[in-house]
Amino acid sequence: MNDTNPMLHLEDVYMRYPSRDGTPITILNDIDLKVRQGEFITVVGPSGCGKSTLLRLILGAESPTEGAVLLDGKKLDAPNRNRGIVFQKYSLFPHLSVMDNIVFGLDAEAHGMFLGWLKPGQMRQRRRAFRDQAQVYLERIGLADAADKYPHELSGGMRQRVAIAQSLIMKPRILLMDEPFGALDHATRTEMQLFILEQWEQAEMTIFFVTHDLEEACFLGSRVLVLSQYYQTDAGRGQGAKIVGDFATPGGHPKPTDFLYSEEMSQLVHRIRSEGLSPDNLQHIRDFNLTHRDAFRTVNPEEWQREQ
Amino acid sequence: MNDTNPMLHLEDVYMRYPSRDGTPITILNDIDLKVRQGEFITVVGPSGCGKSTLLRLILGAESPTEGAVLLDGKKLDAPNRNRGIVFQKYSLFPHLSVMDNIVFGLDAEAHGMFLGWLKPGQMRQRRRAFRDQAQVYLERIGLADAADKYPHELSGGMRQRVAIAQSLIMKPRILLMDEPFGALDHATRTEMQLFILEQWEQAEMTIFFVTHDLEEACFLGSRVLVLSQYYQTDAGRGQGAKIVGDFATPGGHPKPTDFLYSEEMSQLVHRIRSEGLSPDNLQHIRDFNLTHRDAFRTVNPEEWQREQ
Amino acid sequence: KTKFKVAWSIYVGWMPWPYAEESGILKKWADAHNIEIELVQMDYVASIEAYVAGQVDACVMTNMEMLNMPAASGIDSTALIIGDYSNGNDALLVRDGLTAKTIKGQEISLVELTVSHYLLNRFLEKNNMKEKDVRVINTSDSDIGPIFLSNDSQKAVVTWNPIVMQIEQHPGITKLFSSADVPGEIIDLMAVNTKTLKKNPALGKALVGAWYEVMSVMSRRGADADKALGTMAAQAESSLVEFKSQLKTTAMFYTADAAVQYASGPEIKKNMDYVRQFCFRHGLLGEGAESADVVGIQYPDGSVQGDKRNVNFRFDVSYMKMAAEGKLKR
Amino acid sequence: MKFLSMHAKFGPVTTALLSASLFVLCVAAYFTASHIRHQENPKDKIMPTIGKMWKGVENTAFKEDRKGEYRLWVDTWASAKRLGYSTLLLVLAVLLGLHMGLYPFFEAVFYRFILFFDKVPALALLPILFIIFGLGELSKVMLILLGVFPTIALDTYLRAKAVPREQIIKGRTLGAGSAKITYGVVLPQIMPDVLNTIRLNFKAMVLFLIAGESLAATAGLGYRIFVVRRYIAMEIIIPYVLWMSLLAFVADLLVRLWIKKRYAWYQAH
Amino acid sequence: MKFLSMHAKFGPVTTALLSASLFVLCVAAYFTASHIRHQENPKDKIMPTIGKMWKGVENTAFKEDRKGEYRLWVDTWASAKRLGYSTLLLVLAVLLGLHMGLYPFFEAVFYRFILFFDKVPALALLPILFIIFGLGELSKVMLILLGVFPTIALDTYLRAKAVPREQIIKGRTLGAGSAKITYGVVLPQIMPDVLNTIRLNFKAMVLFLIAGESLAATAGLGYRIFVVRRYIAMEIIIPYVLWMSLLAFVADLLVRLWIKKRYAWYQAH
Ligand SMILES: Nc1ncnc2c1ncn2[C@@H]1O[C@H](COP(=O)(O)OP(=O)(O)OP(=O)(O)O)[C@@H](O)[C@H]1O
Ligand SMILES: Nc1ncnc2c1ncn2[C@@H]1O[C@H](COP(=O)(O)OP(=O)(O)OP(=O)(O)O)[C@@H](O)[C@H]1O
Ligand SMILES: [Mg+2]
Ligand SMILES: [Mg+2]
Repeated sequence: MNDTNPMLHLEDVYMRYPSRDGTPITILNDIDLKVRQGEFITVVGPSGCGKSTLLRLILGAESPTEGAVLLDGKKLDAPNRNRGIVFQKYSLFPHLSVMDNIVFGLDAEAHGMFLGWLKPGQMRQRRRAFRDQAQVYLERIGLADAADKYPHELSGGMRQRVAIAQSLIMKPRILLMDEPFGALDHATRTEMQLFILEQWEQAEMTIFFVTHDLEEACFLGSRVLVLSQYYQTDAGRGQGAKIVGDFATPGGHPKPTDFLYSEEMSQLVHRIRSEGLSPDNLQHIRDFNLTHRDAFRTVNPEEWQREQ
Repeated sequence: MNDTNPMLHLEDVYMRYPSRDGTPITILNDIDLKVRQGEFITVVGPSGCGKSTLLRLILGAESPTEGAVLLDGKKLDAPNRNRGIVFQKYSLFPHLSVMDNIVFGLDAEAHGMFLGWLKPGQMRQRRRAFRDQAQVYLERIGLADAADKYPHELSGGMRQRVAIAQSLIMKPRILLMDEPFGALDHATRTEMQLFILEQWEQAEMTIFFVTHDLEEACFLGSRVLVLSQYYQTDAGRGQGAKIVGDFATPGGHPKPTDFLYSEEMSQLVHRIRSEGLSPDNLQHIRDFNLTHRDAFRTVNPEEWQREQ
Repeated sequence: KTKFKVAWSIYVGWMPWPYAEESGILKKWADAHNIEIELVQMDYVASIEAYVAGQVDACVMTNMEMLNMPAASGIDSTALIIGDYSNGNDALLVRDGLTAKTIKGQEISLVELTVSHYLLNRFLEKNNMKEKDVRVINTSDSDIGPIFLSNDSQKAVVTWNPIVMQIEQHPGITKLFSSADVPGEIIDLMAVNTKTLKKNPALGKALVGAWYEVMSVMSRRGADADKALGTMAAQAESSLVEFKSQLKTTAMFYTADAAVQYASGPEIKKNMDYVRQFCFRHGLLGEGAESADVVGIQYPDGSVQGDKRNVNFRFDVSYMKMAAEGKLKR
Repeated sequence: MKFLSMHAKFGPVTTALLSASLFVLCVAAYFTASHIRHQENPKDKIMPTIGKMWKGVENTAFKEDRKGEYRLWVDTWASAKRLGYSTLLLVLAVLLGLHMGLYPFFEAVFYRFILFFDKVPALALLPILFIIFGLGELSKVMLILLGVFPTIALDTYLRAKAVPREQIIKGRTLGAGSAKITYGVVLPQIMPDVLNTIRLNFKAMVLFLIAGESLAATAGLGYRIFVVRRYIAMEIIIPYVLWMSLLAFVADLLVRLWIKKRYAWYQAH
Repeated sequence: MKFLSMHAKFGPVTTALLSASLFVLCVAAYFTASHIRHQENPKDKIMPTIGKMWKGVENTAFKEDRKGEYRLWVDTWASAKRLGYSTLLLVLAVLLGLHMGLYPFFEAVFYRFILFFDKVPALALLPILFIIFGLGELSKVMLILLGVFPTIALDTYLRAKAVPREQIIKGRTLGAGSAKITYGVVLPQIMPDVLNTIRLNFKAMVLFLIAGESLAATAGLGYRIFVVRRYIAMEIIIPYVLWMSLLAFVADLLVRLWIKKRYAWYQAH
């Protein structure tokens, strides 16, 4: 599965926002990334470094200020059914019940808006099948009782889980998840982790998973991407986040749960923490841990004077 | 400091919401709680158990369906300056810049809406003092550069930090924080923990702190409250969350950072996890760990037939 | 063309039209001439606008509006029926006993550029004043009555019936001048598009026939007439008493003869001259008009007042003559 | 001063009493003024007494007129039909606004035009309207539409634009086509707001109805008011106006109840 | 079909062209119709040619009339003043709506009253208005207000109610008094929406202005239209109507720009 050709390419991607005084601020600085079908990529990085922005770029919801995001060699088009998303602020459809939120995608795909009027019988039957399917998901996320509730009647963690089920049920080719477990307790979180891994294996999705929990990142991911604005170049302190780490997690994938408590794990976590995520310890661009076989990078002369 | 009289009392508090079919669902079931001035209470519990609801009750934003919430022996009045809040969905003022969001409270307290028109000179001077004060907070939360940004220009974790600073700067008597660190990376989180502990000591606040990170709960709190809907009574499986654990954390308070890596800590975490938070392991109401000296409880006969 | 639309608006002199419709008289005459006539009830100004826009084929209006609205807009129109002239229906009313001498400098409310305005001009002329000697305040016709009544600060108003009647009833209000003082100058007509009329004489015959049949009903004494008047009153949303009192200040030409005679006499030319001079002075014949002569007015004797190459206003008595002579088939 | 604060709570009775107060005040002011005017002039028509108004109501509502019709009901029915058709046609305004908000092409073509068109006081161009719409029922319905169509379309446009982009993106990623996004995501979310705007525009619709009915009609609430106005028959006008207001108020109430019942998620979210 | 999709993007030129299309179409339709009518009747006044209209504009805008005044400007100034005062007074409507939305007492006292009052077609009760406000400028300003005051107040009310409760609670916990919550938290948050509503109501204000100016006036755009209607001077009415629309459109544009500039947070959040 991991020997297919890379399907997603980011090359020399910059993202800048205008600031109050007019000069643009660089958020993402020269991002290079190649991703193969079926990878489970976890993304970690300091708060505000640009993880959500990176996901938005891959989703196609925003265009990079510079550089290109290519899917299967073609420029990315607008968000579509191939790329699912769980937003950091979850954003369910407020006017739909939990069940309808989850069924939404199946419904949308199976028949356009109006087929229901033409063939109501067929439609009803399909609907029932969809609801049965959704019910399974609801049970897996522990919300079987809440099917009829509306989003505003749910707790933060419940909303997150609904948003996850809503996107998972569609089994998109690429699934982007932005801190999907941020509001979950440990037990629920563990269950959800297993659920996602299971679904990932079954559907051969490619997953981008942003998290602040490094154990989670190392356990879930086949590949860890560290994004950080804390680094230095030959020209001085870096401006805008770069990929400062890009490596495969050791020990195959998916991992047994006891990997979580292994020595390997805690070393890995420690290393990521000190190398990429600390504002006090600025790694030099030359020392980035880009050991993943697909990792590549372009660098400006002033960033790295190779001669030295 | 911990020998003052309890200031906050919750007695026989029930919270119910109407469900689709009309019968009310119990969310909080017979909550009893006594809290002294200056405690740092961390609240943990499964997703959807009612932690946010409990905070809303103490805030006075909602009234219990049954029972009483008393502050200094009097029924709680509407939300006011004495009780600060950091909402789970942070909710900053969208029309104010980061700086203005943080200065908001100071401004509001120092002069009403209109004093500025009467004594502009005095007002300007005060404003400057407030901004200087806010700047210190901004630096502590690592957002000194973002002072002029608007909330929509911030990342999730940045918003959280601004919301924390916004409420901390007011040094309210009781501060309620609902998963304030949910979207922060480890390094930022550690800094924020120390910052809050520091502020708590200085201002002698009473803090309620909801978190899903049990290490954090044990490290930060002088007292841990476990709220859970997973328990059983003599009458069967419980309906609605109860306080299933209420105990003081060992080893004084605040704790040295290496407590985080101590054996004691991991045992404690393990115990909380298995006793209170697992849907598979239903603790009996009689076995709840209510060892805190202020813990008390009232029980219905059918919940616990003492004679047996 | 066999279907025609005729617009009418509520005014005492035009109430015979809805009566003709409701009583079936109009349909009878239309059938007799193998045409259909639809009456459309409208607001007065709107009805003339609709007529000018070509949405209706005929419309009731005064001689003044016929001159400055359709005729001045190049719509060649024929005054098919001369129904009546205002003989007190339009009046200048004052409070606090204002007189012709003390009215100088006062505010006078009226609907500008209407027959009220014209009447005021005639009043001022007769008392050797100019329009500049008073202050004209425009007020829409729909609210002029209540506004005058509810504001004692207003001392003078010019308006028409039934508003005049309503205002007069109030204590302290006197009538200073009325159309009875300038009889025959404000004439109520049925205007028909000349082209349409030429192509469809049946329309003219049916309208005239129906009109004079109603006239004969009205002018008979007794229960029949009262019933007809009662219907008209109801259609005008007034009581029979009110309606009759309005009729008193309306000089109806109950017979075709009388109308023909008036239209053919010398009087009408003089009266029309007053009207067109007024229209010209107030720019109603178009801002570019160089004199009152821009629009030609043709009289039954063939003579033309004004521009002979631009005759757009015709007094045509031929249809009324037919009625007078009983030549119209029923 | 508690009752003046934001936290004040009033029972249903107090609320009803407070709500009634301004109505009572207005009615009292009216009858006082009316009384004074009647003392000066017993025949005063501008502010009729309650007795006279009741007479007016009796005559129009409970007595057959010449044609054997109960006028008030005939008028009400005629006007209601016109308003009903206009309201139905407002669906088009909502759809246009929705599409302008979501589809750049519609926005480019229609937005500025509607924005300008909205500002044209079309009533002043009556003769041209007559040419386009004629004099029949159509013209009245069109006049009402002319008055409120652009407002509703523009408001819907703003609402559609304000739906968080995340919702649309989310819909896309779940496989929703444009139709589903438009009618399954955006429309239902803005529907309560749109209904609110429509009910706030009932007043404008009534005004345009009156205007239209006074131009060319033989029945209708506006027509009747127009006709009896020249007799200063305030004893009929006032009850008619109140009746119209009441009907519009009830329609408004029904819409509000419907929103509450149908869009439970709307209030709280 | 890409250009019909939600993702279509048009450059400024295409947008301008598309926006212009409907305007061009309308203008073309007008002049075609006008041309046809002029062939039938060279003196047609209902749909004047561009030449005649220009004459009309010249006469009113650039030539002194009998009184030595440049009519268009005198009229515009008179109307602008009336509209200006009304707009200023709308501040009160915003404040009332704001208070109704936040303070239960105001809600109890005013909400239902305003809701009903909003539905009263006040134009039909002009006589009573004139008793209350007299015949001067005041009555015209009040008429405009009567027309839009309740709409603005009710809309502001709905907007104030829709501000998330968390915002208010948050404000309270930060020590904000009622005044600060009202004017420092809620008002600035709803201000862009309120401004949008006000600009969508310019049209209604213009309509009430025209209605008011047909009563007891001697200058004003509405007055002029009313008067020249008496001789079907469409060559004046049409430019006047377009001029009014243009002014309202520009006012609308200014408000939109102001919102964009002043409330940058509003677009994106
Ligand atoms: N519209 C905008 N205008 C200006 N700056 C913006 C805008 N949107 C995002 N940013 C900036 O981009 C940076 C990255 O934001 P992003 O949300 O991608 O961070 P993140 O890595 O997801 O952080 P977190 O872990 O806190 O969610 C932040 O510093 C933020 O201030
Ligand atoms: N308005 C409401 N109507 C019905 N049920 C509600 C409503 N608000 C909350 N609930 C229910 O109350 C329960 C507790 O919600 P609460 O937000 O307090 O949970 P929580 O402990 O904070 O969870 P989390 O950790 O996920 O934030 C949930 O099951 C939720 O469905
Ligand atoms: Mg993020
Ligand atoms: Mg919660």
